[in-house]
Amino acid sequence: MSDKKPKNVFREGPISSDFIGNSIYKHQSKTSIGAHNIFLGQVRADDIDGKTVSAIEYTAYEDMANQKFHEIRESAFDKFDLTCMHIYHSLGSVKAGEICLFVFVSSPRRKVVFEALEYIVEAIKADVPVFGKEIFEDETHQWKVNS
Amino acid sequence: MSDKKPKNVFREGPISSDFIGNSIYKHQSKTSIGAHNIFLGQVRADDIDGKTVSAIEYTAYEDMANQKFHEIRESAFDKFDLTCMHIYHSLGSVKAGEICLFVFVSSPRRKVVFEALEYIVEAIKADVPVFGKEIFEDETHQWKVNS
Amino acid sequence: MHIRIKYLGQIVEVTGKEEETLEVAGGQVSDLLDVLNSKYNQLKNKDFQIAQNQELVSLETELTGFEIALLPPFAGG
Amino acid sequence: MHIRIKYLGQIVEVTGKEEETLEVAGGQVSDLLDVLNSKYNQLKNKDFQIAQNQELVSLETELTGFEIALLPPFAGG
Repeated sequence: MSDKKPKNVFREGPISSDFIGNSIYKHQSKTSIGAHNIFLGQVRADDIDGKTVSAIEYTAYEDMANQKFHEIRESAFDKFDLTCMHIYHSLGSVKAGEICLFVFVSSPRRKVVFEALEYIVEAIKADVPVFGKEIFEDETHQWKVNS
Repeated sequence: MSDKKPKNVFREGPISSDFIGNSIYKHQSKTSIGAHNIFLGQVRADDIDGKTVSAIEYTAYEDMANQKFHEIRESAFDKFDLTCMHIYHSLGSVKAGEICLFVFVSSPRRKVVFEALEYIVEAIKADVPVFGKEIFEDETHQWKVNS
Repeated sequence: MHIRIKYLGQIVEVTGKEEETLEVAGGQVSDLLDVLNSKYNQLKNKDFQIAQNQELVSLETELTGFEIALLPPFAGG
Repeated sequence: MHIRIKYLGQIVEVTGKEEETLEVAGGQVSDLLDVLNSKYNQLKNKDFQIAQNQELVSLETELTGFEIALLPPFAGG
Protein backbone atom coordinates (compact mmCIF):
# COMPACT_ATOMS: atom_id res chain seq x y z
CA MET A 1 0.00 0.00 0.00
CA SER A 2 3.01 2.22 0.32
CA ASP A 3 6.65 1.81 -0.51
CA LYS A 4 7.73 3.26 2.83
CA LYS A 5 9.87 0.84 4.76
CA PRO A 6 8.17 -0.73 7.80
CA LYS A 7 9.35 0.67 11.13
CA ASN A 8 10.40 -1.61 13.95
CA VAL A 9 7.42 -1.67 16.31
CA PHE A 10 9.11 -3.95 18.85
CA ARG A 11 10.75 -2.90 22.09
CA GLU A 12 12.70 -5.24 24.37
CA GLY A 13 10.83 -5.71 27.66
CA PRO A 14 7.89 -3.75 29.07
CA ILE A 15 6.78 -0.30 27.85
CA SER A 16 7.25 2.16 30.70
CA SER A 17 4.74 4.76 31.86
CA ASP A 18 7.53 7.35 31.42
CA PHE A 19 7.85 6.43 27.77
CA ILE A 20 4.08 6.86 27.34
CA GLY A 21 4.02 10.17 29.23
CA ASN A 22 6.89 11.45 27.12
CA SER A 23 5.16 10.37 23.93
CA ILE A 24 2.07 12.37 24.99
CA TYR A 25 4.30 15.36 25.80
CA LYS A 26 5.83 15.33 22.33
CA HIS A 27 2.38 15.79 20.78
CA GLN A 28 1.74 19.09 22.51
CA SER A 29 3.51 20.96 19.71
CA LYS A 30 0.99 19.58 17.20
CA THR A 31 -1.75 22.13 17.68
CA SER A 32 -4.09 20.81 14.99
CA ILE A 33 -4.80 17.82 17.28
CA GLY A 34 -8.01 17.98 19.33
CA ALA A 35 -8.27 14.37 20.52
CA HIS A 36 -5.88 11.59 21.45
CA ASN A 37 -6.89 8.00 22.15
CA ILE A 38 -4.48 5.54 23.72
CA PHE A 39 -4.80 1.79 24.15
CA LEU A 40 -2.53 -0.02 26.58
CA GLY A 41 -2.35 -3.80 26.88
CA GLN A 42 -1.25 -4.86 30.37
CA VAL A 43 -0.24 -8.39 31.39
CA ARG A 44 -2.86 -9.92 33.71
CA ALA A 45 -1.97 -12.15 36.66
CA ASP A 46 -4.61 -14.65 35.50
CA ASP A 47 -5.43 -17.56 37.73
CA ILE A 48 -5.53 -20.75 35.66
CA ASP A 49 -6.26 -24.07 37.43
CA GLY A 50 -4.90 -22.69 40.69
CA LYS A 51 -1.70 -21.27 39.19
CA THR A 52 -1.05 -17.57 38.68
CA VAL A 53 0.53 -15.99 35.60
CA SER A 54 3.62 -14.04 36.68
CA ALA A 55 4.85 -12.90 33.25
CA ILE A 56 4.42 -13.34 29.51
CA GLU A 57 7.43 -13.99 27.29
CA TYR A 58 6.75 -12.52 23.87
CA THR A 59 8.35 -13.69 20.64
CA ALA A 60 7.43 -12.75 17.09
CA TYR A 61 8.04 -13.64 13.48
CA GLU A 62 9.59 -10.21 13.39
CA ASP A 63 9.90 -9.27 9.73
CA MET A 64 6.38 -10.42 8.90
CA ALA A 65 5.06 -8.80 12.09
CA ASN A 66 6.61 -5.43 11.24
CA GLN A 67 5.23 -5.74 7.71
CA LYS A 68 1.74 -6.43 9.14
CA PHE A 69 2.02 -3.49 11.56
CA HIS A 70 2.99 -1.37 8.57
CA GLU A 71 -0.03 -2.54 6.55
CA ILE A 72 -2.34 -1.86 9.51
CA ARG A 73 -0.83 1.60 9.85
CA GLU A 74 -1.24 2.43 6.14
CA SER A 75 -4.76 1.08 6.10
CA ALA A 76 -5.74 3.13 9.18
CA PHE A 77 -4.33 6.33 7.61
CA ASP A 78 -6.38 5.55 4.47
CA LYS A 79 -9.61 4.97 6.39
CA PHE A 80 -9.42 7.66 9.06
CA ASP A 81 -8.43 11.33 9.20
CA LEU A 82 -5.53 10.81 11.60
CA THR A 83 -2.81 13.32 12.40
CA CYS A 84 -0.51 10.68 13.89
CA MET A 85 -0.36 7.06 14.93
CA HIS A 86 2.20 5.17 16.99
CA ILE A 87 2.38 1.47 17.81
CA TYR A 88 4.83 -0.24 20.17
CA HIS A 89 4.85 -3.91 21.19
CA SER A 90 7.08 -5.68 23.68
CA LEU A 91 9.33 -8.64 23.01
CA GLY A 92 10.85 -10.77 25.77
CA SER A 93 9.59 -10.93 29.32
CA VAL A 94 6.80 -8.61 30.53
CA LYS A 95 5.69 -9.14 34.13
CA ALA A 96 2.09 -9.09 35.35
CA GLY A 97 1.04 -5.45 35.70
CA GLU A 98 3.49 -4.24 33.07
CA ILE A 99 2.51 -2.88 29.66
CA CYS A 100 3.15 -4.89 26.48
CA LEU A 101 1.21 -2.91 23.85
CA PHE A 102 0.91 0.85 23.35
CA VAL A 103 -1.23 2.21 20.52
CA PHE A 104 -1.61 5.99 20.24
CA VAL A 105 -3.80 7.81 17.67
CA SER A 106 -4.46 11.53 17.31
CA SER A 107 -6.85 13.55 15.17
CA PRO A 108 -8.46 16.97 15.03
CA ARG A 109 -11.80 15.31 16.05
CA ARG A 110 -12.77 12.74 18.67
CA LYS A 111 -15.12 10.47 16.67
CA VAL A 112 -12.23 9.54 14.42
CA VAL A 113 -9.88 8.46 17.19
CA PHE A 114 -12.41 6.07 18.76
CA GLU A 115 -13.06 4.27 15.48
CA ALA A 116 -9.43 4.22 14.44
CA LEU A 117 -8.05 2.92 17.73
CA GLU A 118 -10.45 -0.02 17.93
CA TYR A 119 -9.79 -0.87 14.29
CA ILE A 120 -6.03 -0.88 14.84
CA VAL A 121 -6.08 -2.89 18.07
CA GLU A 122 -8.39 -5.56 16.62
CA ALA A 123 -6.20 -5.83 13.52
CA ILE A 124 -3.08 -6.23 15.66
CA LYS A 125 -4.71 -9.01 17.68
CA ALA A 126 -5.91 -10.82 14.53
CA ASP A 127 -3.17 -10.34 11.97
CA VAL A 128 0.23 -9.91 13.60
CA PRO A 129 2.36 -13.02 14.26
CA VAL A 130 3.27 -12.43 17.90
CA PHE A 131 3.39 -15.30 20.37
CA GLY A 132 3.05 -15.25 24.15
CA LYS A 133 4.23 -17.83 26.66
CA GLU A 134 2.40 -17.35 29.95
CA ILE A 135 4.85 -18.16 32.74
CA PHE A 136 3.34 -19.32 36.04
CA GLU A 137 4.84 -18.66 39.44
CA ASP A 138 6.06 -22.30 39.61
CA GLU A 139 7.89 -21.75 36.28
CA THR A 140 5.59 -24.00 34.27
CA HIS A 141 3.96 -22.32 31.29
CA GLN A 142 1.13 -22.34 28.77
CA TRP A 143 0.76 -20.62 25.42
CA LYS A 144 -1.53 -17.62 25.21
CA VAL A 145 -4.16 -17.46 22.45
CA ASN A 146 -6.01 -14.25 21.56
CA SER A 147 -9.78 -14.36 21.89
CA MET B 1 -27.61 6.22 41.84
CA SER B 2 -25.23 6.05 44.76
CA ASP B 3 -24.87 7.95 47.98
CA LYS B 4 -21.13 8.33 47.55
CA LYS B 5 -20.11 11.98 47.52
CA PRO B 6 -19.04 13.31 44.11
CA LYS B 7 -15.29 13.82 43.73
CA ASN B 8 -13.87 17.05 42.40
CA VAL B 9 -12.98 16.31 38.79
CA PHE B 10 -11.57 19.77 38.12
CA ARG B 11 -7.92 20.77 38.07
CA GLU B 12 -6.64 24.31 37.73
CA GLY B 13 -4.86 24.78 34.39
CA PRO B 14 -3.70 22.13 31.90
CA ILE B 15 -3.29 18.43 32.69
CA SER B 16 0.38 17.55 32.34
CA SER B 17 1.81 14.53 30.53
CA ASP B 18 3.69 13.72 33.77
CA PHE B 19 0.40 13.51 35.65
CA ILE B 20 -0.95 11.14 32.99
CA GLY B 21 2.21 9.01 32.98
CA ASN B 22 2.11 8.77 36.75
CA SER B 23 -1.54 7.79 36.69
CA ILE B 24 -0.69 4.95 34.27
CA TYR B 25 2.19 3.90 36.54
CA LYS B 26 -0.10 3.64 39.57
CA HIS B 27 -2.24 1.05 37.75
CA GLN B 28 0.62 -1.41 37.36
CA SER B 29 -0.11 -2.87 40.79
CA LYS B 30 -3.64 -3.81 39.64
CA THR B 31 -2.84 -7.10 37.98
CA SER B 32 -6.41 -8.04 37.09
CA ILE B 33 -6.33 -5.28 34.45
CA GLY B 34 -5.66 -6.40 30.86
CA ALA B 35 -6.63 -3.27 28.94
CA HIS B 36 -6.51 0.47 29.52
CA ASN B 37 -8.09 3.07 27.26
CA ILE B 38 -7.30 6.76 27.61
CA PHE B 39 -8.94 9.76 25.99
CA LEU B 40 -7.18 13.12 26.00
CA GLY B 41 -8.80 16.32 24.83
CA GLN B 42 -6.21 18.82 23.58
CA VAL B 43 -6.84 22.49 22.78
CA ARG B 44 -6.61 23.09 19.03
CA ALA B 45 -5.10 26.25 17.53
CA ASP B 46 -8.15 26.58 15.27
CA ASP B 47 -8.10 29.18 12.57
CA ILE B 48 -11.41 31.10 12.60
CA ASP B 49 -11.89 33.93 10.11
CA GLY B 50 -8.17 34.50 9.93
CA LYS B 51 -7.61 34.52 13.69
CA THR B 52 -5.93 31.70 15.57
CA VAL B 53 -7.08 30.29 18.92
CA SER B 54 -4.23 30.61 21.42
CA ALA B 55 -6.00 29.25 24.53
CA ILE B 56 -9.35 28.26 25.99
CA GLU B 57 -10.46 29.60 29.35
CA TYR B 58 -12.68 27.04 31.03
CA THR B 59 -15.32 27.81 33.62
CA ALA B 60 -17.99 25.50 35.03
CA TYR B 61 -21.12 25.41 37.12
CA GLU B 62 -18.93 23.40 39.44
CA ASP B 63 -21.29 21.68 41.87
CA MET B 64 -23.67 20.56 39.14
CA ALA B 65 -20.74 19.58 36.92
CA ASN B 66 -19.19 17.39 39.61
CA GLN B 67 -22.61 15.85 40.25
CA LYS B 68 -22.96 15.09 36.52
CA PHE B 69 -19.45 13.61 36.37
CA HIS B 70 -20.43 11.46 39.35
CA GLU B 71 -23.62 10.26 37.63
CA ILE B 72 -21.68 9.46 34.44
CA ARG B 73 -19.17 7.52 36.52
CA GLU B 74 -21.83 5.50 38.37
CA SER B 75 -23.70 4.81 35.17
CA ALA B 76 -20.53 3.61 33.41
CA PHE B 77 -19.70 1.26 36.30
CA ASP B 78 -23.26 -0.11 36.08
CA LYS B 79 -23.09 -0.69 32.32
CA PHE B 80 -19.52 -1.94 31.89
CA ASP B 81 -17.23 -4.36 33.74
CA LEU B 82 -14.64 -1.73 34.67
CA THR B 83 -11.84 -2.13 37.19
CA CYS B 84 -11.25 1.61 37.45
CA MET B 85 -12.20 4.91 35.93
CA HIS B 86 -10.69 8.38 36.35
CA ILE B 87 -11.84 11.70 34.92
CA TYR B 88 -10.02 15.04 35.14
CA HIS B 89 -11.07 18.32 33.50
CA SER B 90 -9.24 21.63 33.46
CA LEU B 91 -10.55 24.97 34.70
CA GLY B 92 -8.93 28.30 33.85
CA SER B 93 -6.60 28.85 30.95
CA VAL B 94 -5.35 25.97 28.79
CA LYS B 95 -3.12 26.94 25.88
CA ALA B 96 -3.28 25.45 22.38
CA GLY B 97 -1.48 22.07 22.47
CA GLU B 98 -2.19 21.55 26.17
CA ILE B 99 -4.54 18.91 27.56
CA CYS B 100 -7.90 19.89 29.10
CA LEU B 101 -9.61 16.49 29.52
CA PHE B 102 -8.19 13.16 30.70
CA VAL B 103 -10.47 10.11 30.87
CA PHE B 104 -8.91 6.77 31.86
CA VAL B 105 -10.75 3.43 32.00
CA SER B 106 -9.38 -0.03 32.78
CA SER B 107 -10.85 -3.52 32.60
CA PRO B 108 -9.74 -7.14 32.41
CA ARG B 109 -10.86 -7.17 28.72
CA ARG B 110 -10.38 -4.82 25.81
CA LYS B 111 -13.89 -4.78 24.26
CA VAL B 112 -15.22 -3.24 27.47
CA VAL B 113 -12.79 -0.32 27.57
CA PHE B 114 -13.56 0.79 24.00
CA GLU B 115 -17.30 0.92 24.64
CA ALA B 116 -16.97 2.47 28.07
CA LEU B 117 -14.56 5.23 27.07
CA GLU B 118 -16.66 6.44 24.15
CA TYR B 119 -19.81 6.36 26.31
CA ILE B 120 -18.12 8.44 29.03
CA VAL B 121 -16.58 11.02 26.70
CA GLU B 122 -19.85 11.55 24.79
CA ALA B 123 -21.75 11.94 28.08
CA ILE B 124 -19.22 14.49 29.33
CA LYS B 125 -19.55 16.53 26.14
CA ALA B 126 -23.37 16.43 26.26
CA ASP B 127 -24.28 16.64 29.94
CA VAL B 128 -21.66 18.50 31.95
CA PRO B 129 -22.02 22.28 32.35
CA VAL B 130 -18.52 23.39 31.38
CA PHE B 131 -17.98 26.54 29.31
CA GLY B 132 -15.04 27.47 27.11
CA LYS B 133 -13.96 30.90 25.96
CA GLU B 134 -11.68 30.62 22.93
CA ILE B 135 -9.07 33.35 23.20
CA PHE B 136 -7.51 34.53 19.94
CA GLU B 137 -3.98 35.80 19.57
CA ASP B 138 -5.28 39.40 19.34
CA GLU B 139 -7.07 38.88 22.72
CA THR B 140 -10.56 38.92 21.23
CA HIS B 141 -12.62 35.83 21.98
CA GLN B 142 -15.57 33.64 21.01
CA TRP B 143 -17.49 31.03 22.99
CA LYS B 144 -16.88 27.38 22.17
CA VAL B 145 -19.87 25.06 21.55
CA ASN B 146 -19.54 21.26 21.52
CA SER B 147 -20.55 19.54 18.29
CA MET C 1 -39.12 33.48 47.95
CA HIS C 2 -35.38 34.18 47.78
CA ILE C 3 -33.75 32.77 44.65
CA ARG C 4 -30.01 32.80 44.06
CA ILE C 5 -29.37 33.13 40.35
CA LYS C 6 -26.09 32.05 38.77
CA TYR C 7 -24.95 33.25 35.35
CA LEU C 8 -22.45 31.07 33.51
CA GLY C 9 -20.16 31.44 30.50
CA GLN C 10 -21.25 34.00 27.93
CA ILE C 11 -24.42 34.86 29.93
CA VAL C 12 -22.11 36.81 32.25
CA GLU C 13 -21.36 39.14 29.32
CA VAL C 14 -25.06 40.08 29.22
CA THR C 15 -25.71 40.38 32.95
CA GLY C 16 -22.34 41.82 33.93
CA LYS C 17 -22.33 39.65 37.07
CA GLU C 18 -21.87 36.01 38.00
CA GLU C 19 -24.69 35.83 40.50
CA GLU C 20 -27.36 37.74 42.34
CA THR C 21 -30.27 37.04 44.67
CA LEU C 22 -33.83 38.01 43.68
CA GLU C 23 -37.04 38.03 45.67
CA VAL C 24 -39.90 36.56 43.62
CA ALA C 25 -43.53 35.66 44.36
CA GLY C 26 -43.17 32.05 43.13
CA GLY C 27 -44.84 30.64 40.03
CA GLN C 28 -43.03 28.93 37.19
CA VAL C 29 -39.51 29.18 35.83
CA SER C 30 -40.97 31.20 32.93
CA ASP C 31 -42.13 33.86 35.41
CA LEU C 32 -38.61 34.30 36.70
CA LEU C 33 -37.32 34.39 33.15
CA ASP C 34 -39.74 37.24 32.34
CA VAL C 35 -38.22 39.21 35.19
CA LEU C 36 -34.69 38.52 33.94
CA ASN C 37 -35.56 39.35 30.33
CA SER C 38 -36.85 42.76 31.32
CA LYS C 39 -33.82 43.37 33.53
CA TYR C 40 -31.25 42.27 30.88
CA ASN C 41 -32.56 43.10 27.43
CA GLN C 42 -29.84 41.19 25.56
CA LEU C 43 -30.72 37.95 27.34
CA LYS C 44 -33.44 36.99 24.84
CA ASN C 45 -30.79 36.77 22.09
CA LYS C 46 -28.82 34.18 23.99
CA ASP C 47 -29.12 30.40 23.83
CA PHE C 48 -29.26 28.79 27.28
CA GLN C 49 -30.81 26.05 29.40
CA ILE C 50 -32.03 26.57 32.93
CA ALA C 51 -31.13 24.47 35.96
CA GLN C 52 -33.01 24.61 39.27
CA ASN C 53 -31.04 23.22 42.20
CA GLN C 54 -28.59 21.73 39.71
CA GLU C 55 -31.10 19.82 37.58
CA LEU C 56 -32.18 21.00 34.13
CA VAL C 57 -35.80 22.17 34.14
CA SER C 58 -38.37 23.39 31.62
CA LEU C 59 -40.11 26.76 31.55
CA GLU C 60 -43.22 25.15 33.05
CA THR C 61 -41.43 23.79 36.13
CA GLU C 62 -42.63 25.29 39.42
CA LEU C 63 -40.10 27.50 41.16
CA THR C 64 -39.02 25.87 44.41
CA GLY C 65 -36.44 28.39 45.48
CA PHE C 66 -32.78 28.04 46.39
CA GLU C 67 -30.74 28.18 43.17
CA ILE C 68 -31.40 28.83 39.48
CA ALA C 69 -28.59 28.78 36.90
CA LEU C 70 -28.56 30.01 33.30
CA LEU C 71 -26.37 27.62 31.31
CA PRO C 72 -25.23 28.46 27.76
CA PRO C 73 -24.16 25.63 25.40
CA PHE C 74 -21.76 23.17 27.01
CA ALA C 75 -18.17 23.07 25.79
CA GLY C 76 -16.42 20.53 28.02
CA GLY C 77 -13.47 18.47 26.83
CA MET D 1 14.94 -26.08 -3.97
CA HIS D 2 16.38 -24.75 -0.70
CA ILE D 3 13.69 -23.71 1.77
CA ARG D 4 14.45 -22.01 5.07
CA ILE D 5 11.84 -23.07 7.60
CA LYS D 6 11.09 -21.01 10.70
CA TYR D 7 9.34 -22.43 13.74
CA LEU D 8 7.59 -19.99 16.03
CA GLY D 9 6.12 -20.02 19.54
CA GLN D 10 5.00 -23.42 20.76
CA ILE D 11 6.01 -25.11 17.48
CA VAL D 12 9.60 -24.82 18.72
CA GLU D 13 8.67 -27.20 21.56
CA VAL D 14 7.86 -29.86 18.95
CA THR D 15 10.79 -29.31 16.59
CA GLY D 16 13.41 -28.46 19.21
CA LYS D 17 14.80 -25.76 16.94
CA GLU D 18 13.86 -22.30 15.70
CA GLU D 19 14.85 -22.82 12.10
CA GLU D 20 16.42 -25.15 9.59
CA THR D 21 16.99 -25.39 5.85
CA LEU D 22 15.54 -28.26 3.83
CA GLU D 23 16.11 -29.32 0.23
CA VAL D 24 12.80 -30.19 -1.45
CA ALA D 25 11.77 -31.09 -4.99
CA GLY D 26 9.06 -28.40 -5.21
CA GLY D 27 5.30 -29.06 -5.35
CA GLN D 28 2.76 -27.61 -2.95
CA VAL D 29 2.94 -26.41 0.64
CA SER D 30 1.20 -29.68 1.59
CA ASP D 31 4.14 -31.67 0.19
CA LEU D 32 6.54 -29.84 2.47
CA LEU D 33 4.14 -30.33 5.37
CA ASP D 34 4.18 -34.12 4.75
CA VAL D 35 7.95 -34.05 5.10
CA LEU D 36 7.73 -32.08 8.34
CA ASN D 37 4.98 -34.29 9.78
CA SER D 38 7.09 -37.39 9.29
CA LYS D 39 10.14 -35.69 10.76
CA TYR D 40 8.29 -34.28 13.83
CA ASN D 41 5.53 -36.63 14.81
CA GLN D 42 3.92 -34.29 17.37
CA LEU D 43 3.44 -31.60 14.73
CA LYS D 44 0.09 -32.95 13.58
CA ASN D 45 -1.37 -32.28 17.04
CA LYS D 46 -0.52 -28.60 16.83
CA ASP D 47 -2.65 -25.77 15.53
CA PHE D 48 -0.77 -23.48 13.13
CA GLN D 49 -0.96 -21.42 9.95
CA ILE D 50 1.73 -21.38 7.28
CA ALA D 51 3.39 -18.32 5.79
CA GLN D 52 5.50 -18.38 2.63
CA ASN D 53 7.78 -15.38 2.24
CA GLN D 54 5.83 -13.68 5.01
CA GLU D 55 2.35 -14.08 3.54
CA LEU D 56 -0.18 -16.60 4.84
CA VAL D 57 -0.74 -19.40 2.30
CA SER D 58 -2.98 -22.46 1.95
CA LEU D 59 -1.87 -26.08 1.63
CA GLU D 60 -2.50 -25.91 -2.12
CA THR D 61 -0.15 -22.98 -2.71
CA GLU D 62 2.84 -23.80 -4.91
CA LEU D 63 6.18 -23.76 -3.13
CA THR D 64 8.29 -20.92 -4.45
CA GLY D 65 11.27 -21.30 -2.18
CA PHE D 66 13.02 -18.88 0.19
CA GLU D 67 11.15 -18.93 3.53
CA ILE D 68 8.32 -20.91 5.10
CA ALA D 69 7.16 -20.22 8.67
CA LEU D 70 4.90 -22.29 10.93
CA LEU D 71 2.81 -19.85 12.97
CA PRO D 72 0.78 -21.03 15.98
CA PRO D 73 -2.19 -18.91 17.18
CA PHE D 74 -1.37 -15.21 17.51
CA ALA D 75 -1.22 -13.68 20.97
CA GLY D 76 -0.16 -10.08 20.45
CA GLY D 77 -1.20 -7.29 22.78
